Amino acid sequence: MEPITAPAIDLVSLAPVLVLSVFGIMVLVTDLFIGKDKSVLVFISLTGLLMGAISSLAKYNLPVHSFNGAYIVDHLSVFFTFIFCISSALAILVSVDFNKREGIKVGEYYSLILFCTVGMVLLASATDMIMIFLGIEIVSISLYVLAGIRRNDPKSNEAALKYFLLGAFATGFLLYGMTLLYGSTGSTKLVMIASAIRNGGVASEPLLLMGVVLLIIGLGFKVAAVPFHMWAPDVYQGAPTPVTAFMAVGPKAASLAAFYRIFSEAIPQLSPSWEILLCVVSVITMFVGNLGAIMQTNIKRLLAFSSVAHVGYLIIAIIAKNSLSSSALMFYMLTYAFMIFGTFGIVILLGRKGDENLEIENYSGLAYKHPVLALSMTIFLLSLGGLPPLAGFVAKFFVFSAALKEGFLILVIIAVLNSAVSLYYYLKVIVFMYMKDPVKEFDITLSPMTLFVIAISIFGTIQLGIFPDSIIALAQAN
Amino acid sequence: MLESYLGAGIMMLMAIGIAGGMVVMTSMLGPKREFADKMEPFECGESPIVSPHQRFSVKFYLVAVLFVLFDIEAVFFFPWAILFKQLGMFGFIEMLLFILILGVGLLYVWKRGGLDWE
Amino acid sequence: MLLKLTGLVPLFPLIGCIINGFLGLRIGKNAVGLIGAGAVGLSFLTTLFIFAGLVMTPVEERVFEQVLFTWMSAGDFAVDFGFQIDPLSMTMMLFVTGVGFLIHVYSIGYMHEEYSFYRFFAYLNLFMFSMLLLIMGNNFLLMFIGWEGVGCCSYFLIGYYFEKKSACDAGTKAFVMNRVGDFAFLLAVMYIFNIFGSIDFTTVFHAAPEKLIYDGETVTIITLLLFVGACGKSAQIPLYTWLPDAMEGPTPVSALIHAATMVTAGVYMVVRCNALFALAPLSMTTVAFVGGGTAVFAATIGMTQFDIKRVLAYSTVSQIGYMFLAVGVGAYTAAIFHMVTHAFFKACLFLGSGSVIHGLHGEQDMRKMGALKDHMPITFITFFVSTLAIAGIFPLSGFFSKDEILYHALMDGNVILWGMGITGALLTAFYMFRLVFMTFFGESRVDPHVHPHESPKVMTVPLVILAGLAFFGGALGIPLFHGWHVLHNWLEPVFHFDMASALEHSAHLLHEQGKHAPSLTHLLEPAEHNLWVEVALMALSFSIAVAGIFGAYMCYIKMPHLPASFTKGQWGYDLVKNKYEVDELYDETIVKPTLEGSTLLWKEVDAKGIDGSVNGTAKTLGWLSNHARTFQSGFVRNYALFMVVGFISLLIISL
Amino acid sequence: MDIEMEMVPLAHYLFLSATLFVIGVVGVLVRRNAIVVFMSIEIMLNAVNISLIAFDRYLSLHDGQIFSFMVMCVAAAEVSVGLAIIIALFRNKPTINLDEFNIMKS
Repeated sequence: MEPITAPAIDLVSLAPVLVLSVFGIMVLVTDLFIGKDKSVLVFISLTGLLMGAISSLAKYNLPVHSFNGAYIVDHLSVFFTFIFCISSALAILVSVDFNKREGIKVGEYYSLILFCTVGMVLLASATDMIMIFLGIEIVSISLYVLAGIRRNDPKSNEAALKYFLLGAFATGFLLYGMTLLYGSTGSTKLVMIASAIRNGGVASEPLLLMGVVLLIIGLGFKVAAVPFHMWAPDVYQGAPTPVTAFMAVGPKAASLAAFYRIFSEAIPQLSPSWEILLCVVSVITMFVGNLGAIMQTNIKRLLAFSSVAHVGYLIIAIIAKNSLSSSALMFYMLTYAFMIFGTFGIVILLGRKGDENLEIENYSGLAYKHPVLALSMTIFLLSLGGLPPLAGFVAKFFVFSAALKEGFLILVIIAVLNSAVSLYYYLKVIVFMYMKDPVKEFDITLSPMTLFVIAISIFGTIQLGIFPDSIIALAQAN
Repeated sequence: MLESYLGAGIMMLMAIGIAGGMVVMTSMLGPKREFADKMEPFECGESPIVSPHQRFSVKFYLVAVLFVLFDIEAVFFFPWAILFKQLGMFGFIEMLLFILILGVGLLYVWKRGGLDWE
Repeated sequence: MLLKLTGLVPLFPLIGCIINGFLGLRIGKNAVGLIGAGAVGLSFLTTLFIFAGLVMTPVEERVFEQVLFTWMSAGDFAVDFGFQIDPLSMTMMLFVTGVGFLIHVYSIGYMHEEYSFYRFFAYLNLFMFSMLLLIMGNNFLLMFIGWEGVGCCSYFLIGYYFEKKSACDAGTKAFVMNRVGDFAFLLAVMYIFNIFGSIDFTTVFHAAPEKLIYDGETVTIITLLLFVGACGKSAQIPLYTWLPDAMEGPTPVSALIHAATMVTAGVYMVVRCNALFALAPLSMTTVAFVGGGTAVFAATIGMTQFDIKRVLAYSTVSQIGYMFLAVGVGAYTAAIFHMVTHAFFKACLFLGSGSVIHGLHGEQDMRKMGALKDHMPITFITFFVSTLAIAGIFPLSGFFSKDEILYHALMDGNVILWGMGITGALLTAFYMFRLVFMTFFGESRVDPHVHPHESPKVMTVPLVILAGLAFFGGALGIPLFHGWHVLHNWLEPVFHFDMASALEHSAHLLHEQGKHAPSLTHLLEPAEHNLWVEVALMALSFSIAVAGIFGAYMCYIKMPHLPASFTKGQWGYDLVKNKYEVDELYDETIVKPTLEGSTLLWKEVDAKGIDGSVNGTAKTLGWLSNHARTFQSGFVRNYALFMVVGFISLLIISL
Repeated sequence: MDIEMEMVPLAHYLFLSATLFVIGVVGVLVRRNAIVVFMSIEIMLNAVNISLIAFDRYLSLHDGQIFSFMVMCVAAAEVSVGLAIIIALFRNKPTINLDEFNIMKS
C-alpha cells in the first residue's frame, strides 16, 4: 500500500492547548513530590494560564485553519481563550484561601482546573464535531470530579453524582445528534456539513432535523438551558463555592462558543427550523430562571437560577447569529466572568469553616460592618441585573441590539421584561445587606487572594461598563 | 414532505414501543405471588447462615477502574498497528508521545499508591 | 470658551460622592457637609458660567455638544459619552443645581443628628450626578443611565431609615414600579435605535420627520412607550402610588428628589422628545388626559390626608399632572415654566414641612399640630408664601405658570382638559390651605411635652431664598404681551418644529406604501393669541383659587373653634349657631360628599385597585416561582424525565 | 463480505441503534440503582456507536470510525469517574438507591 503522508500538523495553532496540558501534567506530577503545602501548585497553574493566554496570540493573520479543518484560530477562539484563562485564574485565586479554610488539600484540584481549561479551549476552537465532543467531555469529566472534590461532604457527593449521571445522559443525546448529523450529511466537519446542506447533499432531512433537536438538548444541558437546567441549582449548591463560580463562567462560555459555532457555521441554512426551537428554549429559560430565583433563600441557588436566566439572554445571541451577536456573546461572557467571580468572592469571604453562611439572611446588616464589601456586592448584583452604567447593562444592550437588528422584536421585549423582573431578587440581597439588622456576628477573615479577585472584578465590572469600547473593538475585530 | 417523516416517525414509535413494552410486559406478565418462604434466599433447602450480600473490598473497584482505563487506551494501538508501515516515522513518534502520556498517568497512579494492594 | 466647562458640572458631585462615601467617617461631619454641599455649589457656579456662555452665543447656535469619549461602538452603531447643552437642558441644569445646592445646605442642619450623615451626603451627591447625567446626556442611552441612577439613589434614600420596615418596603416598591417605566423606556430606546440606527438626540430628532409617518403606528408606539417610562418616573396614573410611600425617606430627600428634580424627569424627557411627540397626536392626547386626570385625582386624595408630607406628596403628583397636561396640549414652555416654579415652591414647602417636623421632634401628623405660626415665624412666612404660590394667587409664580397651562388647554380646543385643570386648581387651593390652617393656625394640638422651636439658620436661609424664588419666579414668564415671556423666547429654538415639511415627508412615505395621505392642513394654521381670553381666564383662575382658600378657611379655621366657643358659653351664641348651620350645610352638601368621595377614591381605587394590582403581580410572581420550585424535587430521575419530556416537546414543535 | 452486508439495509442498523438508545433512556428513567442507571447510559452510548459504524460502512466514510473510538475512550473515562463518585458516595451513605440522594432541592 501507499505510504500515508502525515497530515498537516500545525502545533503553533494548538499552542494554548499544548501549553495548558503540559502545565496540567506538571502540576499533577509536582504534587506527587511535595508535602502538604500546595502553594507551589498554585504558582505553576497561574503561570500556565498566563502562558496559555499569551500563546493563544501565536497566530496572526486570523483566521487560521489547521488539522484538515478540524481546528481554527480566529477572533472568537482567541477571545474566548482569554476569557477561559482569566476565569480559570480567578477561580484558582479564590480557591486558595477557601481550600485552606475548608481543608481541601488535594493537588489534583489545580490540575483539574487546567485540564478543564484545555477542554474549553478545544471547544471554542474546534470546527469538527469529534473535537467538539472531546472538548465537551474533557470539560465535563473534570467538572464531575471538581464538584465532588470534598469527598466527605454528602452535599458535594450528591452534587457530583447528579451532575455526572445527568451529564452522561445528556452526552448520549448530544452524541446521537452528532451521529445523525454526520449520517445525513456525510461529514463531521462543520464547514462540510454546511456545504452539504447548501448543495442538497442531505441523505435524509428528517434525520438531520432530529439530529439538530438532539444537539440542542445536549448543548442545552451543558449551558443549563431550560428544561435541561435542573441539575444546575442542585450542583451549584453542593459543589465547593469556587468550583461553582468556575462552573458558572468558563465551561458555560465554552459550551456557548461551541453552540454558536455549530449553529452559525454548520447549520445556518436550517435556521428556519431551529430558530423557533431556540426562541422557545430562550424564552422559557429566561422565565424559569428568573421566577425560580425569586423564592430562593440560599444565595448559591439564587445565583444558579440567575445564571440560568443569563443563558436565556445569551441564547438570543445565538439566534441572531450576525457579526454583532458573536461579539456580543464574547463581551457578555467576559463581563459575566467578572460579575460572577466578584459575587462568589464575597460569598466565599463571608463563610467560615463549617458554616458557609449561604442563607441570604446571613447577609443582613453587612453594610454596617463591612461597607466596602457590601458596596462591591451591590455593584456586582446591580450589574448582573443590568443596571447602567455597569458592565452587565452594556452586555445586555449589545445582545439585544444584535437580535433587534435581525428583527426579533418580541423576543427582545420578553428579554427586557425579564431583566426587569430579575432586578427584584438581586435587590432582595441588597435590601438584606443595607436594611436589616445583622442576625449574627460577622466573622470575616479578609483573605488577600480573595480580596484581590474582588478588586479585579470590581475594576472589570466598572471599566467594562463605562469604557467598554476598546474591548468591544477587540471582540469584533473579525 | 410529511411522508419523509413517516419513516423516522414509525421508527421512533417502534423504538419506544419495544423499549417501553419490555418494561411494561415484565411487570405484567411476570407472576407476582409472594409469600414469606419465597422471599427467603434459597440455599439448597437450608436456612441461610450469613447474609448473601458480601461486600467486596474497594480495592477491587480501584483495580477494575484502572484496568478499564488503561485497557481501553489500547484501542488506539490497533489502527496504528495495522497501518504501522504506511504511517512510518510520523506514526511512530506520535505513538511514543501517546505512550509517554500514558506513562505519566501510570507514574501518577503508582506514586499515589493505586497499585499497592495492602 | 465657557461652554467647555460642561464636563465639570456633573464631575463635582461625583467627586463629592466618592470622597464622602469612602472617607466620610474619618473626616467628620462638618467636612462631610462642606464637601457635600460645596460640590453641588461648585457645579451650580459652573452652570452659571456655562449659562453666561450660552447667552453670549447667537440664538441659532445655541446647541453645544461636548463628546468626552466614545462609549461603545459596534459595527455601524456608536454611542458617545457626551453632553448636550441647549436652552432646555440649560434651564434644567440651572434649577436642579440651584435648588439642589439649597437643599444640600438645608440638609446639613436637618440631618445633623444622624449617625451615618456621610452616607446620606454620598447618596445625595450621587443623585445629583445621575440627575445631571440625565439632563445633559446627548443621547437616549446616557439619559437612561441617569434615569436608572436617580432611581437607584432614590431607592437608597427612601430606605435610608432602614430600621423602619415601612421605609424598606417603600423603597422596594418605588424601585419596582420605576422598573416598569424603565422597561418601557428601554424598549422605546431600542425601537428608536432600530429605526434610526442611532440614539443621538440630534440625529434622531432631525431624522424623525423624514422617517416617521405623521400619526403612524411606529411613532405612536415609540412615544407611548416613552410616556409609560415617564409615568413611572414622574408618578402618574397608574404608576404613582410609590411616591406617597416614598415619603418614608428623610425630608430633604423628599424635597430634592420627590418634588423638585427627579420626579419631573419624565416631563423633561417628553419635552426633550417633542419632535417625536409632535408626530403622534394620539400620544399627545393620551399624555394630556393622563396628566389632567392625575392632577384632579391626586388632588382629591390630598384633601383626605393627615400626614403633612403625604399631603405634599399627593400635591406633587397632582402638579406634575399639570405639567403633563401642558405637554399634552403642546405647551412645552408652559410645562417647563411650571416645572421651574414648582421646583421653587414645592422644595420650599417640603423643606418647610421638614422644619416643622424638626421643630416638633419628628411629629408628622397634622392633627397634632396647630398654632405653630408664633413658634416658628420664618418657617411660617416662607411656607405661607409658597402656599400662596402653589394655590395660584397673583402675582406669585404659581399663578403665572398654572394660568399659562390652563390657557393653552382651553385654546387647544379641549374644554374637558381645561375643566380638569380648573377643578384641580380649586382643590389645590383647598387642600394646601387646609394644610396651612391645620398646621400653623387654630388651637395648638401639639403634644404638651414637645416644645416647638424655630430651626437653625442653616435651615431657614434656604427656606427664605426658596420662598423668594417662589414669589418672584413668575417674572420669567409674564404673559399677555409678546416678548415679555423671557422663558418662552429662551426655549423657542428647542421647540421649533417644521410641521409643514414633516407632513410633506409623511405624505410622501404613505404614497410610497401606496396609501392615501389624509389632508392635515388645519395643523399648519398658526395659533392666534387671544389677549382677552387670557385676561378673563386669569381672573377666573384667581377667583377659583380664592374660593378654594375660602372653603378651607371655613372648614378648618371656623369649625374647629366651635366646640371651644360652646364651652366658653355666652358671647355670640346665636351668631355662632347660625354660622354653624351654614357651615353644617356647606359641610353636608359640598365638603362631606367631596371628602367622602375622595376618601372612597383613595381607599378603593388607590389602595385596592392600583396597589392591589402591584401586589397582585408580586403575588402571582411568587406563586409561579413556588410552582417552578416544586419541579425542582431533587430526584435525579425526575430531572432526567424532564429532559426527555423537553426533547419530545421540542421534536413536536420542530414538526 | 460486502455482499452479505448489502443484504441488511442501513435502516435496520439505524433501527437497532434507535431501539437500543431508547432502551437506555427508559432504563435511566425507571431504574433506581445508580449502577444500573449508569449501565443504561452506556447502552445509549453504544447505540450511538452502532449508528456511527453503520453510517461509515454504508456511506463509505471514515470519520465515524474515529468518532466511535473516541466515544469508547470517553465512555471508559466516564466509567472510571462515575465509579469513583459512586464509591465515594457509598462510603458516606451505604446505599446506591438514587431516590435516597435528595438533600438538595428547592
